[in-house]
Amino acid sequence: MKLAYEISHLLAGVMLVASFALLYQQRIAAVLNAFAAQSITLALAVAWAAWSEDRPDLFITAAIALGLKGVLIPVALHRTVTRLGVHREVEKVVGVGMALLVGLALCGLSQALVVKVAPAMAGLGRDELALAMAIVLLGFLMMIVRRNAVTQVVGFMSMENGLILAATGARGMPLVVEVSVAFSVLIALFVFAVFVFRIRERFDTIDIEALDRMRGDRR
Amino acid sequence: MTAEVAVQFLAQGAQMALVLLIAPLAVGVTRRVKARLMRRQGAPLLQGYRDLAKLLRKESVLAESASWLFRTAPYLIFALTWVAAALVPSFASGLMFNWAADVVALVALLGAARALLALAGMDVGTSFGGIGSSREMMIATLAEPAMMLIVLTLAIAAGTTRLAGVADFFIAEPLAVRVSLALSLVALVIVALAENARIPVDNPMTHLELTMVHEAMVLEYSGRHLALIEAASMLKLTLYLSLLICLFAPFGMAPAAAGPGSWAVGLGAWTAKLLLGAALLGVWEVSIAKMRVFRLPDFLGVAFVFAFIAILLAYLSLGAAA
Amino acid sequence: MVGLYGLGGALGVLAVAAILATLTRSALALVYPLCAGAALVLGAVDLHVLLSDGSLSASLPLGLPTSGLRLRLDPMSAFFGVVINGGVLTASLYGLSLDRQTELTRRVEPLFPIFAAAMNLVLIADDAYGFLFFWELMSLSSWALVAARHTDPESQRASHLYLVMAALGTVSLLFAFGGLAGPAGGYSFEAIRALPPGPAVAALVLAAALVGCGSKGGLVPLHAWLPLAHPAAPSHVSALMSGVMTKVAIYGFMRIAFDLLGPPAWWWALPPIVLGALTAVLGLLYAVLDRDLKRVLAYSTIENVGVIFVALGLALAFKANAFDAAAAVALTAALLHVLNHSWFKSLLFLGAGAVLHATGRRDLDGLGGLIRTMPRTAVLFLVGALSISALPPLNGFVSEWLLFQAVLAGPTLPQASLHFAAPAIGAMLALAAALAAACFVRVYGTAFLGRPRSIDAARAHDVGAAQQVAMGVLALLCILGGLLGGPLAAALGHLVKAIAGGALASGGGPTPLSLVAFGAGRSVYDAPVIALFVAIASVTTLVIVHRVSERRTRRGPAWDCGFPDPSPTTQYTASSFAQPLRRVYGTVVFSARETVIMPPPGDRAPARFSVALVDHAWRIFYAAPARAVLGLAQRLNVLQFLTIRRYLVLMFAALVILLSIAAVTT
Amino acid sequence: MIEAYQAVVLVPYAAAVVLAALPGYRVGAVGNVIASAAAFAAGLWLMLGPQTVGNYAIVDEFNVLFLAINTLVGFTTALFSASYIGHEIETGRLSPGFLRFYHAMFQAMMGSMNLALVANNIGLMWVGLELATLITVVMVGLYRTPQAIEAAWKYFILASVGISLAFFGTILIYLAGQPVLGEGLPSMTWSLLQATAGRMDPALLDLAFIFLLIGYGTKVGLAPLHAWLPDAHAEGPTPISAVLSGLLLNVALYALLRFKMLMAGQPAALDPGPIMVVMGLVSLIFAAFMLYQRRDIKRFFAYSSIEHMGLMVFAFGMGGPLANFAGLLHMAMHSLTKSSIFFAVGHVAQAKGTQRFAEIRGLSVTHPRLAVAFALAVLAIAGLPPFGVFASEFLILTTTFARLPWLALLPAFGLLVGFGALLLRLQDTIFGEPIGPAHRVDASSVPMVLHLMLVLAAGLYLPPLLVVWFRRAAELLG
Repeated sequence: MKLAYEISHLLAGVMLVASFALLYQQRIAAVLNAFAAQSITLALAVAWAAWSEDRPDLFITAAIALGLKGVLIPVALHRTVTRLGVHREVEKVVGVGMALLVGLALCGLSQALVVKVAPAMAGLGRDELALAMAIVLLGFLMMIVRRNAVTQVVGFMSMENGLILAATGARGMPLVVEVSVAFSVLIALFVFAVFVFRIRERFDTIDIEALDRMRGDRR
Repeated sequence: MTAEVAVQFLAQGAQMALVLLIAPLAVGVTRRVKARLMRRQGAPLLQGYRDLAKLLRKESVLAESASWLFRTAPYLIFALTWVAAALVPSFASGLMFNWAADVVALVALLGAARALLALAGMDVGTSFGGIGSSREMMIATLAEPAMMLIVLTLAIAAGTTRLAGVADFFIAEPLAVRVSLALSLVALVIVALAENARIPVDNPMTHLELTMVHEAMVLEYSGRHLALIEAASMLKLTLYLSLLICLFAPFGMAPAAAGPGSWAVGLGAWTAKLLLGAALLGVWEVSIAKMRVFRLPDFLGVAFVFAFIAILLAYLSLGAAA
Repeated sequence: MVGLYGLGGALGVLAVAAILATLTRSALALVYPLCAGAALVLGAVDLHVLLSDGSLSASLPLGLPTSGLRLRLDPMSAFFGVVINGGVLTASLYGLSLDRQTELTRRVEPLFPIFAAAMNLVLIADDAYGFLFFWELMSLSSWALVAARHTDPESQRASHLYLVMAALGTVSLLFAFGGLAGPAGGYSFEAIRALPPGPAVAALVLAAALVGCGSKGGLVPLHAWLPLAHPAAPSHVSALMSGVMTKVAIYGFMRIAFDLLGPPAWWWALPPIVLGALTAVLGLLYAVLDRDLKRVLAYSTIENVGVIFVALGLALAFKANAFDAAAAVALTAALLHVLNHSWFKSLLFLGAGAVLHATGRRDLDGLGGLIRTMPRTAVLFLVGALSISALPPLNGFVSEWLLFQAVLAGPTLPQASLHFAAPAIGAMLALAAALAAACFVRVYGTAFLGRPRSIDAARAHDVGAAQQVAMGVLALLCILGGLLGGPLAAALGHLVKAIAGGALASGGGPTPLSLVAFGAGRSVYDAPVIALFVAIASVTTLVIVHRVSERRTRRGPAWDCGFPDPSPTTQYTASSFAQPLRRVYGTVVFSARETVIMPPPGDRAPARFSVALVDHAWRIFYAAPARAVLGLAQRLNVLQFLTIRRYLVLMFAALVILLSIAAVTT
Repeated sequence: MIEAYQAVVLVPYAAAVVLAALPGYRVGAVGNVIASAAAFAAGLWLMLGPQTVGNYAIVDEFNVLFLAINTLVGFTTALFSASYIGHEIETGRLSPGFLRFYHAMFQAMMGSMNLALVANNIGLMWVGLELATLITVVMVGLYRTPQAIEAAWKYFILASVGISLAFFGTILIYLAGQPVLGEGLPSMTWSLLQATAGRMDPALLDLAFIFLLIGYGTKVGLAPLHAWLPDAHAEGPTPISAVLSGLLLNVALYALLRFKMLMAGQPAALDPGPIMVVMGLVSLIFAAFMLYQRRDIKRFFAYSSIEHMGLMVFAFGMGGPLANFAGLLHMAMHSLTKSSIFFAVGHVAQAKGTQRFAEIRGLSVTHPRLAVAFALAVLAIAGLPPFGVFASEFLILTTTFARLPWLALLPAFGLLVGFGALLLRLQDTIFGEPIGPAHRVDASSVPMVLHLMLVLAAGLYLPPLLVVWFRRAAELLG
């Protein structure tokens, strides 16, 4: 049991590291790889939970994580990037160093919040909860400090990785599989949108004319 | 009982007749004094009566644009002023008519007469009437607050606004009170000058359009109408003089419900005081010059300030606050 | 019981009238007759309740679940009901002979009955919800009436400002009733009377009530909408709004300050007195400088509301010190002035309507000589003008006289602030009275006297019979009210005693009809005797003069100062009449500046004269806030055009802030 | 035999499937109306029928009214869109195929919202709400103009993030419940959680509530999480705007309130009141100011929705029987009134062929009846009698002043500022000389009138049954 806990804890830690890697990367390709790594780790973590806690249904979630987010979507996004001719460089709003500092602060915040929870709490350990929360917050951070659609998608998906981690960690929580499926649908929509509506990397322009064209309220 | 009432009625009627009779004389006195001080011969004392008689006999010329209001106004103005004058106790304080209204109503009656005169001034539709009316009303807005404060002082002192009551009070009262009221006497004098269109507020003698106020309003009147207007203004002067007398020098006035005997005494005293007052007015008018219209706020402001200080003094000396 | 049926029936009739007028145009002719009938019934019931000192009450399962809709007609509401239904009656009479085919009337007539009904319902509402419900309904219907001339941008601006100010008033009344009802939410008036609030809450409630009712009554500085909105409506509606609706505001204040708020503390008196006096003087200064006939009347409404508030404040002060007699005098003054103002203000607005109808003009400088072209209206308007100028023996002076008596009793108040305020108040009221006289001499002199200043004025004609009847009734009431001040005050005895604790001393004057304050020894005003003596005096003079004098009268040209045949433009205009007053007061209050541009000698160019007035109240209390709101709106508008990422940043920030709050709180 | 509470969920879903299959949009429209009518019938039946608490479903005083309103507005909106959407095909903004899709999606959305309302399981509630959101995203993008797509995209991203945060909050609630109720379903069952909230870990509850507040608050449209709302309302089809403002916001707020009840059950936990008061006031005042610069009539009323959601959240934050009562009443009144306003806006848009204020003038001349209805609806939302919004605002302001006089100034200020803007726009649109075209309006005015009647009735008289429910729910809210 102890070992099981240690392993799942370790995997969660790896995922957090991957989140920081996402923030750190300079090139979109690298970002996508980092994300793939995180998703694969998630798959491992979920699978481990499924085996150690003997909840076979979780294997589905693991499979989804591996197949969809570990392989399919990264590849697809690689394609998009090349096909839409998006910049290879990640367009940052704040510098990497700054982003990492803020990420660190967020980890601290989630620690501080979880510490207040009584240790007697069953389900998953406080620190694992802290890790999951940190991953969610970092994903969110990723969405707002990176500027183009692809990186926003990636940020969202890593957020969702954190969610799945927490969900699987919460022992005996029903509907986890269904939810993970629902989320994958959501992500599919997301990516679909990126493809179909030609959401370019320059979507959030600050060019007034574009605003006038887009937002109905200025004409 | 009925005899009592009859006597009361007689007395009242006597007073109304009296003020009407003595008004032209008072004006005559003022004019005469002024003339003498100006080293002029001056008109005889009874000139006022003659003027009125002459005007009554003349035909009256109305402007084409004059309406019915122009013709009826003089009668109403005269009547209102006359009644107002009759309200002020002259030789006796207890006359029944004194009960009908207090000093607030008195001021209002004069206000009504003034408003009618101002309307009449605007009726013909010349520029002079307008000048006169607008200035007259402006002066009134300056004079009435001061008047109100004076009335307030009296009310604080005498505890009533009935003139007869005030007079009775001052007849009976020690001097201390009246000292504290000296200021409001000054204020009342100033107000009286303004209300009667006397120098320095207005010059009853001039007919230079741009400087006149009262005369401008009545410029279009002639004949009997003018006579009534003139009579009204004479009455008004008398009214204010006897108002001053009954408030600040009521000695000799017969108390309420006194017999005819003491009425006679009161009559003599009142007549003397009235004519003296008229003479003093004449002296005052020759001793200063007329003011520009827009100096008047300052002049009447003085009255306002004095009246206000008088109230504060009254608070202190009479302890009304307690 | 009959009374209740009467009320219900009459209100039902009003509802029916509104519905009919909305549904079919053929029914438009019915609206005003129905309104007049309903007003008659309502007024009768109110009068009966007032005189019999009784009360009617009913409770309906409507409104809020906490307290159903309670209705109660007690003497206080009955008195105001008499006032209101008198106004409604005459306004409907006036409306009878209006042209019914214009689009304007089609917009007006369905709303007129609703307006009338709403005002009546405010009076009989006996719980906070009902009161505010009908109060707001009243504002709403009158807003629609003001906006009826919908193509005129001016009246659009006016109606917008009006309803916004009304909403402000309603909100502060909400506060007032919230404070009265307390956290438990006892919204029925009984519940409120049962436990009056403590001093701190009472202060807040009083302030809120003053703002709420002041904004509807036009208390400075909440007045600015009134002179825009009241004139914008059709004249008989203006008469209702100015003559009557402002009284509903007075009623609201009385209901709260004298009834619901419990026994008064002396300092409650200060705000109404000070604001009232300020309002009285400012209102007339506005009026005396304005050139628009209807707007002048609206401004003078502001003045009268101020006077009433002063009287109410004095009543509060006396009541708090248990000076029952003085409180009775002040309160009677207030009530009588409410009554009188509703009469002469309605009369004047109807007269203004007649002038507008006959000449199509509201600007005084375009009128003149109407006394010849529309003689009947001229006479009736003269009565109104003299009454509102508080001149004896007309009704305006009765309440003015009582009010002055109350002020004269002011120095006896123990509180220093009050008895030093008394002279100042007295002086301001006297100033207001004198200004009123000046104002209406100016109005009447320029509009009705002199020579016509425009073709329209020259071609004017008297208005229809119904309109003349309506005005005639009001004029008659003004005269009777002036003569019978004593009996009227006596009729209010119950009400005054119930509210003020004391009543007016009656009798002791020379005649039973005389009006007496504080006993006959102190102050008496006997209008009938005065009037009689004036009448006798004038008649005798007339007779004598015609005896002794030459009867001959010649018509000749006016004295032209050597310039023959002066054109009407040489007359004194309203503006020139106001010039001395502007020089004396305007320079202080409105920082008025005159500029004269004289051409050099020998130059034929005309001299140019211009006056600049600054309405400081508007600048500070209206223009500035409006600018602030719009500016802020513009500034915030950036948030509509952020990028998605920035919106995510906002979201993230919210999350992190809340999380950190949770982190620091233990 | 399926229960009514199952019907309100299953009927729409089934209808969605059928409608997706049915050819021809007219048939679809009819089917849409029929299905919504059936759901409405079920909703009414729920109001009368017994209350149930099961593993997955709950029907209590709190949600039965929401279900009723939901199904009612769903029905009236179906009526409206049946007569409205046809016009869209004439103007060529939509193709029949899309219309089929539209009707199916409409039913699916209704079903999901009802699911969120009846769910007794916080996970299920989440699923329902999110499904409804995603469907509305698609509906908003229906016209596929650049603006529509941009609005949908913005809505999609913000909503998805909200979804994730709400889910995290749900997990935390589970974690809080687990030690008390044991593993598995029970610790996600709302009624059980509510019963045992007192024994849960306060710190966890705090965390959970914050995530839920942000997550569901995004859908409530609280500033600063509101950004998707105005554009989504402005660019989507008018019936969808009506449903968004009238229903979706309510359902989100409903979920939020369920969790507030949970917090109320654990005194040691953070008091959500002040947070909600602050967020409510921010939304209220911010939206009130935003009204002034609006040029698009639908976006204008979308901001007014934000304003009113702010007022409700403020009221619930104040708490106490009166304020909660007022909040619930305001919720009901707002959804009825605002949907009727959007119906009216739909009419106006058809009459003048534009959504822009600048091109709408003098309606009272060209379309008198429409002008009257529109004016009444706007005045109703502005809080004027004789409409129900007046009652709720009366209660909110009076009780707030009675408890915290100075705080009461803020909502009053916000409402006044908003009032000025509403009145300004109303006068501009209905008064003045008419300009631009004046087309015939062929959309049905029944729904609009019906809603106004209901709001009017509520302003005059609240049926005791409703009052009882409101009172009970208000007590639950603490």
